[in-house]
Amino acid sequence: MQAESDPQQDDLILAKQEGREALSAWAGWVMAPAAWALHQGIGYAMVPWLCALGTRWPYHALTVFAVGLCIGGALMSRKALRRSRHIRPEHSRMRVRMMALIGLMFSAAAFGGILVEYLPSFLIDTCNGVDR
Amino acid sequence: MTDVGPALRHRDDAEGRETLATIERTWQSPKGFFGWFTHVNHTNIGRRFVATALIFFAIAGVLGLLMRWQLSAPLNEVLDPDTYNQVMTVHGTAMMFLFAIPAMEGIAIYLVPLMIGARDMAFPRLNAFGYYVYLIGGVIFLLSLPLGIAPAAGWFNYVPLSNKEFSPGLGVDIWTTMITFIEVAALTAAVELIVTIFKLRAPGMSLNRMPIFVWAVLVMSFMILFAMPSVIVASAMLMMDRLVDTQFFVAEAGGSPLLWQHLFWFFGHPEVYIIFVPALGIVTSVVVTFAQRPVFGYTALVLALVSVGMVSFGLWVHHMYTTGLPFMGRSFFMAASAMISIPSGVQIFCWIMTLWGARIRFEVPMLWVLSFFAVFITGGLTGVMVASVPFDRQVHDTYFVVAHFHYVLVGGAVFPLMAGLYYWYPKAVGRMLSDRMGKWSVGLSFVGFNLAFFPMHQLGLEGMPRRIYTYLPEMDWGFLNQLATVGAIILAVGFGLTFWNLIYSAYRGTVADENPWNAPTLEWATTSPPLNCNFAQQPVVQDDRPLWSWPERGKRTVVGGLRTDRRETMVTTLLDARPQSVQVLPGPTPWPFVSAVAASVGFLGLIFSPWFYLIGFFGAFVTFVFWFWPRKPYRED
Amino acid sequence: MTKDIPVEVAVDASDITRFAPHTHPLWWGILAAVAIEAAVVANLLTSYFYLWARTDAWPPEGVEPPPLLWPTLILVVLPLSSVTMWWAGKGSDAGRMRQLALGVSASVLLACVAIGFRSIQIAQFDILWSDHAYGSILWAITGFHYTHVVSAIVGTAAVAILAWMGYFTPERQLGVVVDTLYWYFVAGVYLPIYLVLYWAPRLL
Amino acid sequence: MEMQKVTSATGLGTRGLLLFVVLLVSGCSGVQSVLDPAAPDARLIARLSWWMFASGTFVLIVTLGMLLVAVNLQRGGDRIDVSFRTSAIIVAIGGVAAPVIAIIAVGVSGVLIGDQAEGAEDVGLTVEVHGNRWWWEFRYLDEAGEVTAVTANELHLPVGERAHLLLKSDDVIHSFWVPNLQGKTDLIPGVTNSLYTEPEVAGTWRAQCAEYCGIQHALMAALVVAEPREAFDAWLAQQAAPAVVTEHPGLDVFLDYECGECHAIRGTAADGQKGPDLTHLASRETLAAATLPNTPGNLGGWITSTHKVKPGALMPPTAPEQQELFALIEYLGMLE
Repeated sequence: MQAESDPQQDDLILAKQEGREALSAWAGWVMAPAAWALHQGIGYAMVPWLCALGTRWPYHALTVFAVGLCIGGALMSRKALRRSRHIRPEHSRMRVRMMALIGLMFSAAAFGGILVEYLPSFLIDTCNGVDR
Repeated sequence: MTDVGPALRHRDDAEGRETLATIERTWQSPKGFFGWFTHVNHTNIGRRFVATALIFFAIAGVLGLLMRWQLSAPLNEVLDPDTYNQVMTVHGTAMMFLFAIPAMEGIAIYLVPLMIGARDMAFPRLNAFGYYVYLIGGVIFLLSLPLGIAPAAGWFNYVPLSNKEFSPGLGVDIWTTMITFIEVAALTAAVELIVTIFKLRAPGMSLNRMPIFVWAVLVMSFMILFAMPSVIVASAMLMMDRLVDTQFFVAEAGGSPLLWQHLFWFFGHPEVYIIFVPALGIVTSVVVTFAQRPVFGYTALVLALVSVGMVSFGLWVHHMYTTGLPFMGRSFFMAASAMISIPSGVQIFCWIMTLWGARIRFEVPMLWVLSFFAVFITGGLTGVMVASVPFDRQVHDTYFVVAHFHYVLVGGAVFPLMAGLYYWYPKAVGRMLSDRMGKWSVGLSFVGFNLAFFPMHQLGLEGMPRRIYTYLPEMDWGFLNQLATVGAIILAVGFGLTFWNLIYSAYRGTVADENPWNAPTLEWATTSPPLNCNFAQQPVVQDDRPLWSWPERGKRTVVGGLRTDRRETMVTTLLDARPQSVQVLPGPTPWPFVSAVAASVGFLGLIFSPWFYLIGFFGAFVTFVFWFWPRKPYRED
Repeated sequence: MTKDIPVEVAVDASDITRFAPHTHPLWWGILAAVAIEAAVVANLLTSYFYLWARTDAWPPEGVEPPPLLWPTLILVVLPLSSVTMWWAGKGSDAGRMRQLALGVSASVLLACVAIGFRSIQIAQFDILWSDHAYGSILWAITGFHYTHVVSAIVGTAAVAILAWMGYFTPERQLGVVVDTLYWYFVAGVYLPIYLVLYWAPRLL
Repeated sequence: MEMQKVTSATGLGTRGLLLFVVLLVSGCSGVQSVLDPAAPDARLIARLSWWMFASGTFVLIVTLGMLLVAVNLQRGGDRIDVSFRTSAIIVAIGGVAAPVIAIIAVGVSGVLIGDQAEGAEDVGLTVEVHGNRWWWEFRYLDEAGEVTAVTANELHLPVGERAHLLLKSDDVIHSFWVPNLQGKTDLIPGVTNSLYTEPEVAGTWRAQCAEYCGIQHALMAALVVAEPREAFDAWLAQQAAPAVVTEHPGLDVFLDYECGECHAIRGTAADGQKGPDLTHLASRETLAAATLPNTPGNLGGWITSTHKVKPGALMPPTAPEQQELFALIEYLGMLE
């Protein structure tokens, strides 16, 4: 059914890995944005609470967790990328490489994004502007 | 059906002609006035979407000119304040909901099946339903203006201003019901596009071989899917506050005016990118074709598009910097808002590197894209500026922001849209647009646009707030406003020329070839205008630029064995596009129209009485059942 | 130019199935519709918590959180109706059309029971939608889910009628598959709604 | 203004980029301008703005320059193929590295400057600012939080002292904005927001409502007058006192036409709360939310043809006999 005229064993090897690959190639797509969204959304919502609490450790913990998610996503994407190294560029399964590469870059971007958003908490007082 | 057309040239014999004639009969839309209401082919629906959106664009543009006329001098009395506020609200709402989104969706509906080598979209009848919903909703919404009952609370309808107490009358009710209704159309189109892109791609078109435009449409559709619900929830709450006295936004009864802002901007910010993302796809298509080389950084562009989509959901608070939120909370969104500059930068430099040293043909679409670059980058830079909390606290809700978003939206979406019109018009109509008129149109629009909107930056810094119907002579804003008005008129002439060009060239334009620009994507692999069935034989692809690689390979691969006596198209796997099954598509039917009318009765009635909720709900439901009820004889394999 | 290039048939579609209910585009369409509905529910629940966070007393003074009995019964009935729906789908996959008809009808009946319970429970609400934002959001979320159960019932009733008419075959069961998917969503989305509306104000 | 001369000299045909530069270099001295700061907060923000304009212009020129080079490189000649590596490096520098620097710069400067500009330290005076459709009310509070003086559409502040403005609204959302002094903050029903400001020099500036609030949003403004402490104290004492004249034929007209239902003149029977407090109307420079200069003629025009001046304003126009009107104007003119 393949449109390409690739050697059959190529397809066979790939098919065996398909299950694992499918998961790991998408890891960065799911985990990195989720980490960023969690960090931003929860961090934003917890500011008044942090101010009332007078400590920032929940926020630090949240950051560590989010960064961990990003690193996990990056590692899984990298694994998928390595495993797909032998795919020839003209094969349609090149898309596994693309997915994995994008997943890896997503993880990097989310990692950077989380750190940039984390930075202000060191520069300012949590309670500024928390009037209510 | 005497001309077999190039699509079947390999079998330009009696049998080939006969086969094509049968397929074309199968895919033909009924003629005549009543036939019009039964059309379901995506080319028909897409054309209607774009044409309707352009008409709404013209109307909203005239409203913009009216505002510019009023503001051209201090204490002008062209429009009284109430009329001005209605005009302002309708201008913003119409440009966003009635023009920008539907125009992009219309282009997507027209092009995506062609680009992915499908014969139609996955749910042709739903497609038609979406169009009627949009048409009915848009017309009713715009009619409120000549009737003098248009909403006047601004396009973002902040509560409590839009509550019954401060906005009595029907205006805001019309806004909430009709906008929700139109969003239904946007949602149906989004679902439709996602499924079509996921499942109906030509065999061989794995995810990494999809044209960038298709990726952009996919991202746009997902954004619609997740952004629209929040404005639907918000406007439903506002509708209920006004209609049945719920207290969602009433501070005295535990409600919160800020809830509206959060919900609205959680939609409103992605909304801007919903308009802008498909435009990026258009730009890529044009750049590739006129540079005559494959795009540099395919993966990077896909990455950029998807991350624009994702990041856009994390910026909504930057519309609320002045609402007194805790400073640390706001500071998170500062970095996030500036972050959008990374994917934008990556895209711009990928295009620059694609163009670098290429032998570029400076045809009209390419000129629109070049003006897009200049204008959009300026808007993007002011966008990074307003991401900064302290700066935004000065320029928020001033003409600086008006200038910024017109640079981003007109520069980033309308100019590419124009490029798209010039680029794909030959495919859709079969004739080329006039080159001379096109060049004049680009030039006038570019000059007019900058003249109209650049001075607004200065006006904003000089303290001119948004949404004012007049200003005092002592404020010294007169000259720059006059300049802006002159620019707006030039801009209108520029766009007007393109409108005239669209009409004129349909009759007088030179006849277009199958692939007049030598473009690489599949929509150019069929006749201009496309066959009823799009492709006599669905293509099979090996890379992301089949029209350039087929000649190199010396053969063109197609799908064989689809039936000619009913509407069939290939279904392929989601990731690798391996053939999976064949979908049988429905033919012409009036039920989508009937359903849309039933639903619109419900929505329109809601303005007057909550009971119409039930009437509309059950009315639509009954028609849906009729719509889906299997007809005898049941399909056999 | 494309038209001059010789053609090769690379995929022959004559033998590919025309009936693939589990991978049919419509299945994906319903999934997208479910995603939209889920986003609406997420927005409503977030609004619930947002309003809560900005109010001193939630529920307001003198108002009790809704009683637990009926909602908890619904939490039993709705998943049960999903099981019968699943059983019906099994039947239609295997060609046992009677099982399909029975299962689908049972689901409709169970959902009607759930609607009955829901109506009782709405009558027990301590507050009107127009009294306080708490009442507004409580009624809105409840009404939203009520409407969905009703529409799922109407749609499934249509499927049941077709099933009794003998329309469905193992190949021609797309309607069953997509209806089942939607049904799972309507039943499943009740859980977060239940937890937020009935337990959150008691526990948090 | 200076700027206008410059732009008109270059003519209407000026091209976009040139216009950009011309507009930017011409600072202007307005009573409502971001680029003419008169307080430390606004000054910080203005400096930040100039930095951002400059770097933005630089980025624009570089990027468009690259684009121009790219498209002009091979007009008519053979096409140049850049290696993947070179292209990737350029994309990485222009598309990733440069924006990252910009993000960090914008983020850090925004956080530091924003935090400083919203600073709440060393607050002297506290004033409640009430947004109404479509005028401003200012209530001066003493240390105990009691209202000492109420005035409308004219905010006086002592020079060099940080004032705390409590922002409240009872109808729709407004936004209090004095560009020369401080960024804006919204007035939201059900919420009390804070704004801190500190004029450095004596002067008069204009405050404008910046959040669309309905039909007369355009003309909802106020004057902000900064004066030395002694002058301010004298002014506040005067504003806190009841009306100087409490017996006058004009007051009878005022009460006969039910103006007192909405307006208060402290010390008389007029005690309405819906409209601006008029106890010291004559001491104000403007009428109708900083729309008209406070002259007897304008006052008469405002009373009799309110909706010609500001269509949709909530004050009903009143049409007293001519004699009555003169008495009324005379009386209101005495309310120093």
